[in-house]
Amino acid sequence: MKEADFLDNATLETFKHTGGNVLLTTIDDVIDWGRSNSVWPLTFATSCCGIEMMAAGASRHDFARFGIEVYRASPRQSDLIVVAGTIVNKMAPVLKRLYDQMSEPKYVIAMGACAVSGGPFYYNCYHVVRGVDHVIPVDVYIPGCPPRPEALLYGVMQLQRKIKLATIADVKRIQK
Amino acid sequence: MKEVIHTPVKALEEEEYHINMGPQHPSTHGVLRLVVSLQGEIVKSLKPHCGYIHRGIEKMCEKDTYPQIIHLTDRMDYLSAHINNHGVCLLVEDALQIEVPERVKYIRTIIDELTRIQSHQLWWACFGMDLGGLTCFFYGLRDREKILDIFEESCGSRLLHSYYTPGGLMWDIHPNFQKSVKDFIKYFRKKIKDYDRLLSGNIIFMERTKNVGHLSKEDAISYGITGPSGRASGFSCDIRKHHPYGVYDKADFREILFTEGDTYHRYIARMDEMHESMKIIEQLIDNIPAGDFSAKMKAVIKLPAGEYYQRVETARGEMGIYCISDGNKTPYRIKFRSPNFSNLGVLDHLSRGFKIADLVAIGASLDFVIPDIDR
Amino acid sequence: MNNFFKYFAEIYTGVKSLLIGMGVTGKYFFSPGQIVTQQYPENRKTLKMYDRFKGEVIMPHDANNQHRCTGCGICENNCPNGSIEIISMRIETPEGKKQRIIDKHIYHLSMCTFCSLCVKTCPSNALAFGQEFEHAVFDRAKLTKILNQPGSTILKGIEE
Amino acid sequence: MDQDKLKERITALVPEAEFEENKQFLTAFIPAGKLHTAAQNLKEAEDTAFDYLFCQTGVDMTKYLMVVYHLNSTKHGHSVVLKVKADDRVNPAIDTVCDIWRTAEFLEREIYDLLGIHFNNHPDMRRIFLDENWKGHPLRKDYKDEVNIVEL
Amino acid sequence: MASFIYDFSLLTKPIHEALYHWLPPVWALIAEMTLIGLIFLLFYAVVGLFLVYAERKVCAFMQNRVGPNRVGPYGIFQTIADFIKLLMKELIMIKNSDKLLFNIAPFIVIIASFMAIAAIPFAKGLHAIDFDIGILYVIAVSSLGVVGVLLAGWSSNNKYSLIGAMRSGAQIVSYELSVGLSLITIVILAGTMQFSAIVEGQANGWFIFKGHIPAFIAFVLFLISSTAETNRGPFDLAEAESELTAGYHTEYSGIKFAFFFLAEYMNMFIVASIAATVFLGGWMPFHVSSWTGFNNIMDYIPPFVWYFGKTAFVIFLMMWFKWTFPRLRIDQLLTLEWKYLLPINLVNILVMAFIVLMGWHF
Repeated sequence: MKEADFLDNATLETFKHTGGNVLLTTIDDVIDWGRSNSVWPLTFATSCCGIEMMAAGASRHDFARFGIEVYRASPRQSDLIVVAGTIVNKMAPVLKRLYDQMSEPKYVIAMGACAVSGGPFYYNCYHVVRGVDHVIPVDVYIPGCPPRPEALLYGVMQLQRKIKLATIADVKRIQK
Repeated sequence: MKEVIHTPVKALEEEEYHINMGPQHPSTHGVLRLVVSLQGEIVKSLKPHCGYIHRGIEKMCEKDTYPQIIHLTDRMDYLSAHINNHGVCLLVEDALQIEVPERVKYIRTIIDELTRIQSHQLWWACFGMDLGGLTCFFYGLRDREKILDIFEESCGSRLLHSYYTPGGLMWDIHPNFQKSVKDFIKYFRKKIKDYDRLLSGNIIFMERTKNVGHLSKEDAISYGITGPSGRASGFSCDIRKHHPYGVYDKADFREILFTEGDTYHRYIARMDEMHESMKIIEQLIDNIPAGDFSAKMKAVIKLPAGEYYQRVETARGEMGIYCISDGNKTPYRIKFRSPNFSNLGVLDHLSRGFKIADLVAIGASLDFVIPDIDR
Repeated sequence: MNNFFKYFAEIYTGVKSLLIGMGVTGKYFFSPGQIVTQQYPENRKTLKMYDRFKGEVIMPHDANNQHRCTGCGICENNCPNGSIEIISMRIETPEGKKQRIIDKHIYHLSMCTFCSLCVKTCPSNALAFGQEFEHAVFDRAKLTKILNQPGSTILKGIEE
Repeated sequence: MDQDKLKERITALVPEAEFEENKQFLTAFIPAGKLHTAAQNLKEAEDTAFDYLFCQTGVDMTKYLMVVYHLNSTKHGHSVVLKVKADDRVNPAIDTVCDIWRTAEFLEREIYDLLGIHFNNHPDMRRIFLDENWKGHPLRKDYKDEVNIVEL
Repeated sequence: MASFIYDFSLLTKPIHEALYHWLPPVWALIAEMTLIGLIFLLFYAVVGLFLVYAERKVCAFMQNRVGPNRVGPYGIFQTIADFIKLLMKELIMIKNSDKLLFNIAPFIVIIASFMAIAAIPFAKGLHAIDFDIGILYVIAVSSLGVVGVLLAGWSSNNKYSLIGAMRSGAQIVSYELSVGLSLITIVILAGTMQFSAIVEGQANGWFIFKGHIPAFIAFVLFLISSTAETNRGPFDLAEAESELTAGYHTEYSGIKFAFFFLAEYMNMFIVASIAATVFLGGWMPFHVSSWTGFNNIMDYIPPFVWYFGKTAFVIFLMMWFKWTFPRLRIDQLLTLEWKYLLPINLVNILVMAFIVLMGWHF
């Protein structure tokens, strides 16, 4: 997909950096190419969106084409956590812990209305976190209730674009 | 002389070994947490901890009008979304004593059965995956997409539809509905044979499921295990037979009953239910009468003060809705008797003395949907 | 002796069932025609949603930038989770009558559950479902949309 | 057994029982003290055989708290609804029935969690959904939570 | 004989002699070892990456989907991307773990599989070392990997890892027997344990055809038990994903995890090449005695094509198993070994010995 075809280009501009020396940018390009094409998600789903995530991994939509079918059950080995479903107050510390257990670099996709903003449970509800970004930093938001698998694939492509903007210097800074 | 007190040497006694399955674990199908105490690999006891997806739907319903409740029942047992909604609609219709058109009843029954099939397909896919047969997952979901296409064509979305409203349907079915349903049944009758060849007849599968997790009929009733899991133990609990709603009284189908009650028969019960569901759909699909797709409803629905109870048969068992109304447009108290919550209670009883691998198989055969447990 | 034969019968049935299983996967392996994968970003041009597909709520505008929304607020009331907020204002029509028109029809896509109650209950059919599903963004604030286009007016003939 | 006979049967068992009219099922108010014996009898007696508790609900009626038992007999097919009041809103307590119907174990924990009704003799009376240190019981009508609830 | 055109000793011998001519023997040996080590390292990486890719494509086609296809044509660079990512990923040190053992375990696993490769002949004259007791060496070395698995599980301070490691230990210890016995069946037929001699012995027909039914049974038994020994499905109890999240390597991240990941595929490659060498004639072309013309044509196909073709076939069989069958339970796994595979194996050896004694084989 060409860059112009993506709908959310304006925000991406703010992430973009200028300059950098030639050697570093080449290494960056190689590493970012590797990272963006090999995003292994954690098997983590809380509710309905998890079913659509499974559907995205299944034959019809086939996550594997992007090289991200390697669902890892252990957070140590995964790069991406797709928060698919509602996060409630009791689950929030667990989610934070899972995120902390993942090794750098790690990415988060908030999938579905509940993870983006609390969705159907925003009002009148006593036990729901209103948006998973209150707990862990989110890279890409995918609205929908639940988003169809294509929407998830689109979100993953957005994430790949974002990963491609990273430089080694950035990651080092984050690790500090 | 001092008395010698013998104390048993503790050092050589085996310690209890606890492991924590979940909240993030591939085989708990969501965010259920099981604290399992083991002896070697054998499960000594098990404590389920729920609430990791407790969203307080019952409390939220007290603030919502009846049509709005539909969108919350969708999200309880998302794999039987249509059937849950059917329960709420029937509750409102019975309370207001509205006669819905025959067409609506037919359509609802057909869509309910399609929902049951897609739920069982997903269950089959996950059951295979939990036992380690990863390919099952893909075949199950491949065929499920066909039903989701039918839903999307008529209802507009794949998983959570909010298609039923009190009094009827959101809109009429798509003109292609009957044709695509018939195509699907033709397609699925072929594909379900693959399911049997791949998993049901497999020697490894049979060894792993037969005589594992036996549940007697008395226990099934006492624990309130309904749905295919209960019927595999001989507990005749099919609401479609005992308290027919929709047009189930016009369809000819068999209540799948077994007496063995082990994991294998819970599996077979669900496989047979898919055949029965297809049979029901085939009987009804050509006879959908013409007519309105909704009864006349007032803009604001108010239930007369009183108590109402409605039971429907979801893909996992008996779903009960107990509603106390004080005459307002919102219910005073609404309680969802979710089948999964009762089914969860038996997990400890079933898995004692079996291995961890069996625990996974038993859990998969009970077919949990965690958001339905926690609500 | 009986046990002896049983032992071999077990092996035979076991191996047979395994081979049947391998037959299923083998059959699919050697028939690439059965592949059902839709290659999403590549098929973007030809991808067609079902016409009832609920991707987002939109407010159709005609060529003269006119919509049908009166700002009555029924959709806001019917929305189960407050995804719609309506800011209306009162203006004076050229005839001197006071009229309520819509200022902003705010739609929180991030919260919408597509229950279709707003579209269904709108008395003037001002809302509809759009087919767009590529909504993923880097910034959550972008998911709050204003449905009425700037400078749009209400279609003649649709009064309260 | 039809409703009138059941009514007689329950009256014989619990003379204090009050019956509600015009309901979907036969509905009887049972005093809290007699619940356990009545339930045991109803389950074990051959002619009633209420072996299936298909729903157990806690309700906050503002004046009092109430637990509703929906019983069904898989053998005879008849149903009955038992209601038990807990007048004390601060420390409400009712006898458990989870030794009679095993399914009640989780249902009672849920009621305890969301409505705060304590069940005597329950083997594992803990909160089931919410954290142990959660304050209050959400399904009570006077439950207020300014931090977590955003009113629409 | 036409097969001499592909005799690689013509290539390797001059190098060997030149090295010994120009350098003192010690340095020549070191230089040779370094050279071979580097070649194997490269080979190892290429085969590992290719196998990961192949597995993903094979399972994709079995499951009616296309598999990786967006990174490079047909997705062939997919595993390279994975490798770059894993290389750059953070290595997490686990608190309260045994640091030394935790770090050393992945190396033990990978070195064990590395050592086994050395004894395998890829073509005539193309192997690192030709032991007299090649089969014994391979069996001994390949079972070293379990030490790494056990250490990994024990040192991670994680209960899932420990259970996974214990399962793996029980599994490999018992299946080692079947692997050994099924190879011994062929050793009886071949009369030698030297790989090169075994391959030469199949010049006029592969052992799987020469040895009648017992050889075929031995092949099947070897396939089953070697699948179990490599911890692959349906015997992947050590990392049973639905039970133990990721088994013994739950706590490993980054490149250390990649070692486990690669070692699995390399082990698969090694057992497949053993199977190909011992049962299917190794690099030896397909010959039918008395069809000289046919045999000559077959000889023109280079030996490494034969070798890799046969290995790929066995690997495909093993992948086919994995993507078809559900996983066994630990007690069933042991039952299968002790109640079925072992007795059949023993009887099979007797039958084979009898056949060889009577001279009934071809």
